[in-house]
Amino acid sequence: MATADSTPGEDTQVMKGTSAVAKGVAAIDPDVISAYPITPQTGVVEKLSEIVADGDIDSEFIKVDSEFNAASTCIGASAAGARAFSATSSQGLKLMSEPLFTAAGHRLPIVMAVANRSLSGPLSIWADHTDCFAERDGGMMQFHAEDVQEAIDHVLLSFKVAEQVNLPALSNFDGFILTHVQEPANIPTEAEVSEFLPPRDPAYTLDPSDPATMGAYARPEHWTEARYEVQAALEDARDVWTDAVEEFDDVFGRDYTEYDGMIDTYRADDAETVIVALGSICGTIRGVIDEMRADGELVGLVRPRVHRPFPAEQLRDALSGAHQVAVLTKENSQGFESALASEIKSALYHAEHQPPMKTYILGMAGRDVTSEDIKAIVADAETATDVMDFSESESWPQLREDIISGGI
Amino acid sequence: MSSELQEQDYTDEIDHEGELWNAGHRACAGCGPANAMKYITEAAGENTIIAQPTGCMEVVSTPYPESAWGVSYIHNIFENAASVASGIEAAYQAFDRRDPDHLDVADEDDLNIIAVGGDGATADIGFRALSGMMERGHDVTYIMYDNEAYMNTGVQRSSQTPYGAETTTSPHGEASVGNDTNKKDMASIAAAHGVDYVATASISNPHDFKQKIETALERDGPKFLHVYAPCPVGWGYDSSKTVELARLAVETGLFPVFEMEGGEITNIRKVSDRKPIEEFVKYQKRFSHLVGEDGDEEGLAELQAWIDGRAEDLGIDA
Amino acid sequence: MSSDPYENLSISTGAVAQPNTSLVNKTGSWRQFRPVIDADACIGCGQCDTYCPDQAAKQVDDQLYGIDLDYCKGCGICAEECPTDAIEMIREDS
Amino acid sequence: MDKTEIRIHGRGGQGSVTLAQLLAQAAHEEGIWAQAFPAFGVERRGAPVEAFARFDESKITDRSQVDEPDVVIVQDTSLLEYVDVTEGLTDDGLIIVNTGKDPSEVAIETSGELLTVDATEIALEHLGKPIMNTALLGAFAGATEALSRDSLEEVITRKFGGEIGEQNVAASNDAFTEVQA
Repeated sequence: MATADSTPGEDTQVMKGTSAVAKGVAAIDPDVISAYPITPQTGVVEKLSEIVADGDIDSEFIKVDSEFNAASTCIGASAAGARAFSATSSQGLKLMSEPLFTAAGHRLPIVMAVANRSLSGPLSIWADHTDCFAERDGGMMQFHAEDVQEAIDHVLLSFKVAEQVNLPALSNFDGFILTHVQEPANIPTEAEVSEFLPPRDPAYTLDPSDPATMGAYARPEHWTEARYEVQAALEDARDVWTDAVEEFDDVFGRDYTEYDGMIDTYRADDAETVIVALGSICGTIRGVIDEMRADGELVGLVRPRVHRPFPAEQLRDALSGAHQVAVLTKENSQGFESALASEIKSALYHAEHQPPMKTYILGMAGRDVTSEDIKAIVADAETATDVMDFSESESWPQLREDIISGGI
Repeated sequence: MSSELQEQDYTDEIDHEGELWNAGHRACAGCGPANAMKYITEAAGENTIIAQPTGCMEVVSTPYPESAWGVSYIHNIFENAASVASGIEAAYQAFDRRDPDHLDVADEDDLNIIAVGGDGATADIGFRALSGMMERGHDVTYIMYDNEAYMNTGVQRSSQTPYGAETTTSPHGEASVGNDTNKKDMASIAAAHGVDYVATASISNPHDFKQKIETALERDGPKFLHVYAPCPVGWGYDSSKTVELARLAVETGLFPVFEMEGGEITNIRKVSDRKPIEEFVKYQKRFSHLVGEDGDEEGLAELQAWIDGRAEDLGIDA
Repeated sequence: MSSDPYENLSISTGAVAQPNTSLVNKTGSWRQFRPVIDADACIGCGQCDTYCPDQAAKQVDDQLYGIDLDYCKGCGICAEECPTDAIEMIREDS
Repeated sequence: MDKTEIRIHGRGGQGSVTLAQLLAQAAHEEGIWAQAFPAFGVERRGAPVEAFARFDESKITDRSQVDEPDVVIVQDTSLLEYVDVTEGLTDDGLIIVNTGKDPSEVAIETSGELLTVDATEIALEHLGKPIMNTALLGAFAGATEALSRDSLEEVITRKFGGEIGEQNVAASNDAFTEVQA
């Protein structure tokens, strides 16, 4: 999150989130773009198709038959040595799940813009994080943008890091809330991008003059090690990301370097109640924090910018002074609790200070989250104690209890 | 008799230089598809990239860190070889525009991008990817090797399993003839996509198959080849009969061999004195319930009738 | 005899395998029947080579083919397809 | 300027989102922070829809919907029978209605200000088509004085260009003048 400027920069334009991301991608100039429509991502590939149709970039633009094959064509292209991009949402990401897991194992740095949306059923087109959390274990890096500018910038950073650590990346930005908003953002120029992002230089490609066999199967003697390499590369990605955000600041003048670029905080230093949340909801939370601070309440925000690799060390530090933590999240690992909350608890397992934590499942499937909702949560979080039953530690504050019939 | 033979061991004199489908692969003894792989690499040569779905030929050729392939090769998953190949082709289109020196081969036109999948990976689970690749017009030659069932997983029925054949998911029984469907016509489906060159071939005639591969590779855009490749284990016959059964499939009309250009058959292998299908099925355990004294005559007749109808439609009888 | 030929393996990024490396796998050990070529009957037509799925039947002289027993799995296709019946499959233990 | 929240009521296909976009872009021209977004729905052409815009002197981070607008723009009076366009409107809020009628003849009860402008007629005059967004943009600017005519001309020209752009600028100017008169 860039610091609050008094006026929007003159080098910014007001445009739709999807168009802005597409223009950022165009500046990156991928060799191959695979496109398949799905709400609310569609605007990204539509705008890219327009840019290609106008001859502004000469990427191969493959109008595939499904998200499954959007990912699969990207795999072929990336294996051939190309820089490959696609975008998706929700069901589309699920359909890509199988090839994307292999893309990590094949060590192919495909970058996907993911316009986050809930998963069926019931069918819903609106924003939440159930889609990206369902893919969190596959070896893909995952980043979460708070606003349109970050949605653009994270795609660029994704390529930078993915191509160094040889892993795919999902650059998440909330459906509709960020895809369909019109707000000022700076579109990187091709000159800036070429300064920041060198040409891809893969160790192995499908080059007939230097043949290799990619996608071999590994027996029990080798599979664990091959997959451990993915884990190790994700660990390495932390430092690579940190370097990348620093270099990004140098080139573009946008500073994402707080906490090594892994997490972003707002008035959290002396906060007694710390809210942890991902993505666009953090914007609304900032406003609430300002209001509550004006009333003397010590509230702050900790926002993981990077979700995979998980910023455990930075979270331990950022939460080290919290009296209580409120996790506001738009996902739920059905049958247990919020996956994000589980991860934060796991990160705090080794921490000296383990603040009581309450989890609030909200904003699911596009349900509007107002300032009042957040204020009520902060007040509730103050009741958090060291030992809580599960029924106390997680709640669905927006749940309309009058219309539920109770499971079976 | 063997004692009369002059045995000489030539093992140390034989070298495998230049082979692009290498010995040491782990296909079963007498594997028909293994021969198809050999012919494909021989016809295509070294300026080739092969994309292959999960399946027998992938598993037998790439146990890490070994590879039987001498050409560039990628396996990704079961149902996307056509898409992976599409992506490779797209990448090379981009390279050709942006960095013409990218390739060491003479030029992009010399590059052969081939997808090679089994019948299950192609006609069933990978059908969407194949359809997309063909309708978008990628310059890829897709070769389906057909051993008429999912052999890699233990002989389950596919849409290429012939009528009456027993598989582990189409057993015969009191209430079952075995598989109760006829082979899906992939050549016509490919042609209906506007694929300019479509051909079928049998590994019993490698010369013909390789010529068809060469023809396909010379042309731009998508091409589809369907090659018949018997499986001794899945079909239940003596491994020495692989080529003979591939031949009999043609001679009985079960597997017509032809070329289609612009959607029309332009060349078809005529069969004189087409043999009854019994000549083909009698060697195979998968059809054993159709023949013999207690055989299911109706089932066999049903299979024969389908073959006869198709033979008439195609005009294969000489 | 080494127990693991890949004892010293270092996994490549993405487990990429090098080409033409299956030759280390001597599939001749799978064989129960061995093809024996009658040099007098062999006319050097190469049908055995053409139809061998294992690249094991190769020309060794102008008019003669031989078998690479390192790889021959003993399927018997060569014997079946030989136009002069010059190949006989004999049991390995005979 | 103070934080301003705007809600637009229209029908699918009438360009409510375009109007919100033009409002945000014009505010950006003024050096003001701006945000515009539609009500995220699956409504098809003809269905009642809403779009929103926010202006502020400081960076806008709020991602919640606009529940208490300061300004409401009604693109089509036929909506009034079905939609409470005053819902949540601040007490001294402004409603701009596209109609040829006098404010006293419009079936809206409000403690705030009610303005009417015949944006459709203006659009027909300049564009030959009943596409009234740029006229409503001009009316908003004229009524609130939040946006200058230069800014409107800039964003309209950028969006439409050429002759159509000129026609739209003319429509916008007419409406601007009309509401100020």
